[in-house]
Amino acid sequence: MRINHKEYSGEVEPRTLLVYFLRDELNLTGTHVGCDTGHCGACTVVLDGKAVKSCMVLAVQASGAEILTVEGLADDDRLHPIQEAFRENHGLQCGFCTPGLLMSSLALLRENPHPTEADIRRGIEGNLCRCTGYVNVVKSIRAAAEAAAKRRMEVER
Amino acid sequence: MIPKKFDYYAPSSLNEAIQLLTENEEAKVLAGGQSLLGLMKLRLAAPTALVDISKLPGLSYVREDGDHLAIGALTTHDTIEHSPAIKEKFTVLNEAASKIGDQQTRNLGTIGGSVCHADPAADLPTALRVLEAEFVMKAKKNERVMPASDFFVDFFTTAVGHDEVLTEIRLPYLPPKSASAYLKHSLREHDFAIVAAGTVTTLGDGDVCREVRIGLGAIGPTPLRATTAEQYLKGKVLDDAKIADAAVKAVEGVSPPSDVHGSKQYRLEMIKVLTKRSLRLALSRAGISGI
Amino acid sequence: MSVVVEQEVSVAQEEKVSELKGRLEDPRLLTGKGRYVDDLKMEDQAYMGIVRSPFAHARIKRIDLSKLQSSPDFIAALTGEDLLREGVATVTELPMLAHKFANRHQLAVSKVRFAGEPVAAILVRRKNSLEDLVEQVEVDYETLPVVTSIEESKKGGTLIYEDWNDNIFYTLSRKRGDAESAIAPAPHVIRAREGIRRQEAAPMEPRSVLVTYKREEGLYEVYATVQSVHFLRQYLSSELKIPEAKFHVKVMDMGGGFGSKGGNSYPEPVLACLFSKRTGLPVKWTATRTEEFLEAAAGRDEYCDITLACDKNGMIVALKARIECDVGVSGTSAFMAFATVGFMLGTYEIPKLDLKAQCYVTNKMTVGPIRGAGRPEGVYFIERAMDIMAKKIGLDPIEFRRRNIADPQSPESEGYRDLLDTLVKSGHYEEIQRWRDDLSSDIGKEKDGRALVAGVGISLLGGDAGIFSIRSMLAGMSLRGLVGFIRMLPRFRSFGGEYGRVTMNKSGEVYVYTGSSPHGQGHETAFAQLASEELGVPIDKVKVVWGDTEQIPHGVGTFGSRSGAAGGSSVVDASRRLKSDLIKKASKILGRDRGSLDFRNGGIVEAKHPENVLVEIGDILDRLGTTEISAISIYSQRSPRDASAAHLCAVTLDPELGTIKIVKYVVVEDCGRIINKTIVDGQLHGGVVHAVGGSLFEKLAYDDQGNLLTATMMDYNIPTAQDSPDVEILHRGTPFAGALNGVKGMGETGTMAGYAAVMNAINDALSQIQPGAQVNVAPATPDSIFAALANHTSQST
Amino acid sequence: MQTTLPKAPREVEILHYDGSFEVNSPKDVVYDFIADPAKVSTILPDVQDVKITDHDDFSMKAKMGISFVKGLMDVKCTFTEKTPFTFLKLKANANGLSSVVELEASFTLKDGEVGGTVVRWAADVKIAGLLARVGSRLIDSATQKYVTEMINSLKPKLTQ
Repeated sequence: MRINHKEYSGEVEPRTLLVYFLRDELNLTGTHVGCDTGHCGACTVVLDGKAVKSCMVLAVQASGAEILTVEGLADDDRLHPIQEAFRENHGLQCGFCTPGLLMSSLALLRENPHPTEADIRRGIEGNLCRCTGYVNVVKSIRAAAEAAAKRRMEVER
Repeated sequence: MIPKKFDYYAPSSLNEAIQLLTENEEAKVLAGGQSLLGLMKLRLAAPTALVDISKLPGLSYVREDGDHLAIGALTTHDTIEHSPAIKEKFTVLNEAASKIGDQQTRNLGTIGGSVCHADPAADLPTALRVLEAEFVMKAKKNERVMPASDFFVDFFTTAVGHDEVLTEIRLPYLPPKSASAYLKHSLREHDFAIVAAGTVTTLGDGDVCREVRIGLGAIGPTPLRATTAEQYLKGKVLDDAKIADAAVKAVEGVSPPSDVHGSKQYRLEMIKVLTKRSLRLALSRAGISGI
Repeated sequence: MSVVVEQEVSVAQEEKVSELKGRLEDPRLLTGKGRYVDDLKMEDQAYMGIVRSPFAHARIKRIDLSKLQSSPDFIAALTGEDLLREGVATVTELPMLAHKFANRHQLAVSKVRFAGEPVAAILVRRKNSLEDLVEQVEVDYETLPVVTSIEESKKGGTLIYEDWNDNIFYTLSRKRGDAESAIAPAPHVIRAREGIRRQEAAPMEPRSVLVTYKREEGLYEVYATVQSVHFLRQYLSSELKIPEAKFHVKVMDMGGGFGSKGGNSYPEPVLACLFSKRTGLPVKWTATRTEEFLEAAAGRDEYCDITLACDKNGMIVALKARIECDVGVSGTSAFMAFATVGFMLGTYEIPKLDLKAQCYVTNKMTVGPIRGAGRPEGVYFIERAMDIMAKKIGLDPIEFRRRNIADPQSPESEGYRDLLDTLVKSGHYEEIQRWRDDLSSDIGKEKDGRALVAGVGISLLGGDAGIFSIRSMLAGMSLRGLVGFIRMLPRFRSFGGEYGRVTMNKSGEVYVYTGSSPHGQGHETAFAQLASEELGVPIDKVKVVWGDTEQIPHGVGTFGSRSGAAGGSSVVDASRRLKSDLIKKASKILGRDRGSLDFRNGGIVEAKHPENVLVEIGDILDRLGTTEISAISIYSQRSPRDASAAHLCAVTLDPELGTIKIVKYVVVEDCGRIINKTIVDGQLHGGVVHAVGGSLFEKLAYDDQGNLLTATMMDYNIPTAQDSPDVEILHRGTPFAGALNGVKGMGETGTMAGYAAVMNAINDALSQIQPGAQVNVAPATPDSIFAALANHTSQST
Repeated sequence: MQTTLPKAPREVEILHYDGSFEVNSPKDVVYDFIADPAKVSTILPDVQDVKITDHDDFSMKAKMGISFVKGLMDVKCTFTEKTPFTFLKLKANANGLSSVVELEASFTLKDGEVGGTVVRWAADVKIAGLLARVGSRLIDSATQKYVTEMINSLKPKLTQ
């Protein structure tokens, strides 16, 4: 499978979950495990363009897939605009749910570049956060959307 | 949490998949995995083998097909939610799909997986029951088509044989002046339903209710039809009073479970409320306002 | 109006934050480079699994490990008997109060007392086979009668601890005058039973521990998810009977705690130490979410029969309260009712008082501090009573509170009144009231059930009633309490002050070592700000170090809303000591008098012309023949205070479904000096939404056998983005004299005042449909709201 | 205001089921069937290797659950009461699925019409561990279904 634009391959027991393959085999520990039952979204990654919970996918199922994890968002030292927005708007506190939220936000904004607040809240409902009350998370995603719109306009000019 | 050991097969064709299932009684089909893997991680389910059909080509589609709309078994909830054809002609299914879990779940979960899992609180089965959908099941030699009324047998139990694969779900087109709606009552938006109701109404001349179907979810082993209420409404011109009567009839003979999110008594009351509201919503969509 | 209020926040701090473009800790957390305990991996690390009791109360007849021996992945196992053999002590309990001490071990010995209690631990080679082998352990039990409620516990027919004569953990009482005879003739009397059900802190990161025993040094290197590495060091030392110096406890990034990783001594770190010593392997354990629900200290589960009496002018004449708490099996710090009482009595003038709080042990996991730690309950009890009374006598709830604020002349009271006035001035209150009345005018008019009903609730969070004094701690201490207290004292030293050490090296870089232990609160930024302001060095030259018992020899930790005030003040204090020490030494070197010198911009400067650097820090240290200079502060507050606040909550109720939506939420608060407004706001947002969850959804539900029925995040429902309101915040920012840096505790205050505001709003909505209809126990789930509306006739005033 | 709320609210799930049916065999035949471990053990679905310790104690392995949501459990059964031809009480303790299921079943036999027997049965089920923790949504219906299945497989075996 391709992870963050690099080819990876490995032999695993069929029952190995994608999230443990990422964390234990590839040491990509930015993807977290928060609940085990597919309810918290801390393990969210982008698989073939869609946000999915990597604790609800077998590693073998993802063979041949294109996966993006939080480690693949920034290019070198430059934060991804969504990461930048979360930073500037204090969209994170303990940071544990943040990677999952970033990946959901990424997928959300690709599908829907101009989300309403309701769209945003629905789009991240599968990502639980106990620190922020979501207030600044929503603010961050809105800011990221606005920044992206601005960039598009500049390009057009 | 990690599932118990199992053998994993990723067949390259439907026939190969069916062959594998035929050879192994304990094997289970893996589609989107959003329901099955959850139970396997809890170790409440421990199939000795998984036959992963999620990558089989040609099983994910929504297409017009004569008198019905055909949906491939591997079509995801997200695709169903965003299909214009479904949104326009089968609103109840569109709404049911949009209320399943969260975005991540809708991205992977499939209609085939959901109905074969047959969780009594699942959203799609109730919608498919009122749409009187038909289920196409392929075995080694034959293929059979079964109506929703027979397809859902019990909790987590459907008519699909261990050597069969559900390939397609067919939605017969509704007559003109039909409308539908799905309402789900849950603690939080993405929780399992405490009670769910789906309705389809078809009006005739003078807005007489020609046909009405009321489906109830999360209150029994399988999605139920409130037939008494349906019979009562048929042939009448509907108003608030009649809808209220029907809502009361909807609870006749049903015995919902009690759990931490709602007592049996509470569920019975909610059945009435959701029946009433889903009927109203469907009718307003059919152009009957002011009810 | 709100703009005017906002201006009172010091603008300088605003700039600091904006120039920071976020917090210093953010970049690594945003890029997946955070270092949480479960992210760590040692060579050959083995995995620990816990065998847990399915029964809430049972004798252990036999533990059969034989099936494991055949597995190549099996390494070792431990049972309660092994702990006794190794001389491991009972679970540490904080000697805080006159409570009985539980004779309980980290692995059940002879009997289990709650469902999920560890009965054995196993060590295996591969993660994937962990659960397979845990399932192979066979335990025979003989079940015992189960105590799952306060009522059953009270009866005492079944004892949780055979060496106790009843199931009472402790009793606390406060009396002032003769309340009864004041209540009897009072024109206005309300009675209610209010409560908050058992709830979970539920930080997103499950607990985790990684222990490596270094035989040659006899040293345990312990990485653990804890809010205080120093507490864990004491727990391990006292339970394993090994000197503290033999434990090097560390935590780096942590995914929230909210108390559940703070107050309790859990089995797993102790067991991992035993395994690592026995096998020489690094031992890793990470909880599943279900293990969190079964074992992580829960909170709340307090209920109060409350009687409030007022005279004809709406002045309180007396309060009678009977508080009952279900503390489960009682653990390291299950004394929350204590704080409940303090915060129930801190805000209003109560001439006559008769209060009793009683805590009962049951066959459930222990309670412990979770966000607010007993204070939300206290605020909830009194604020619900205030609201019910205001309605009864037809007074505006704000006016009624205003009249009854305690000790009218004190600055605190002026502060409370100012909060209420600010809320009114802001215009929000009036606006919401208008909205509410518009909506409620539709009630009845609209066709059945289609109209939503509006409800408005407020709450006032004042201070505690100074109950946290040694005298009141030891008040009414039973002989048994005294014995246990004395037994525990040597095992757990008192909190003491918070540790801060500030070090500057030759290139003018500053290292701040703090005993506080951030896990989302942003100390790395806030403490760097404090040091940078005090020492006049750019913030990017300051590095904050925490969570390491070898770099930070003493410390308390982060809980109880204490870090900003205690931890922050110790950083300020140490910075100032460092500065004056530098100036003193420089004045000798330069032969100038101290007053004319200052330290700024990385060097000694003319006090009058700071731009003119006389000598660089590097040169000073060279001339002093050293490479760095340090100062230490152990800062303790005589009377720390939490922020005061007024909350306003507006909800809509769907009367047919019994569902609630929060449509507006406003906080007016005064947390003293604001170090970093962005961080303060973030803390309040989270705190409020924590209370929203606790008021609408969250409950740890048990059946009659003591099975926890909500053991996954499917059934234990914390708020999602869809359920959470936007939260508007108005700050007052009056510097607090009780802390060197002018700061009051605030991390938990959003939760403390939140329950009352939300529940008052819900009950306001209910009362418009059916006078007398109430939901008195949080969470107000749809079925309980429905029941309240259905049963309203059976309720009377 | 006085409220009618429970003092410490909590969910209570007592799993009790009962019923009665009539068969055409006489009481002694019915009694002998139920009292015989070898025979009565056959009414559980999916039973494997039954071991009979003595005429009051027996054990077996049984697949318990619904559809694919099931697992193998070790079941130990003991007759705690036997009053020939009129009454029997059976205790069963099942271990598996990280859970413990305790079942207490009683059978009261009365003469029916024309030589048959009226069998009044009652079953109380206690569930601890994983099934109780995560199954609360389904446990009542599932247990009821399981008990009904056993009774239904008993009836024909008592009919001549």
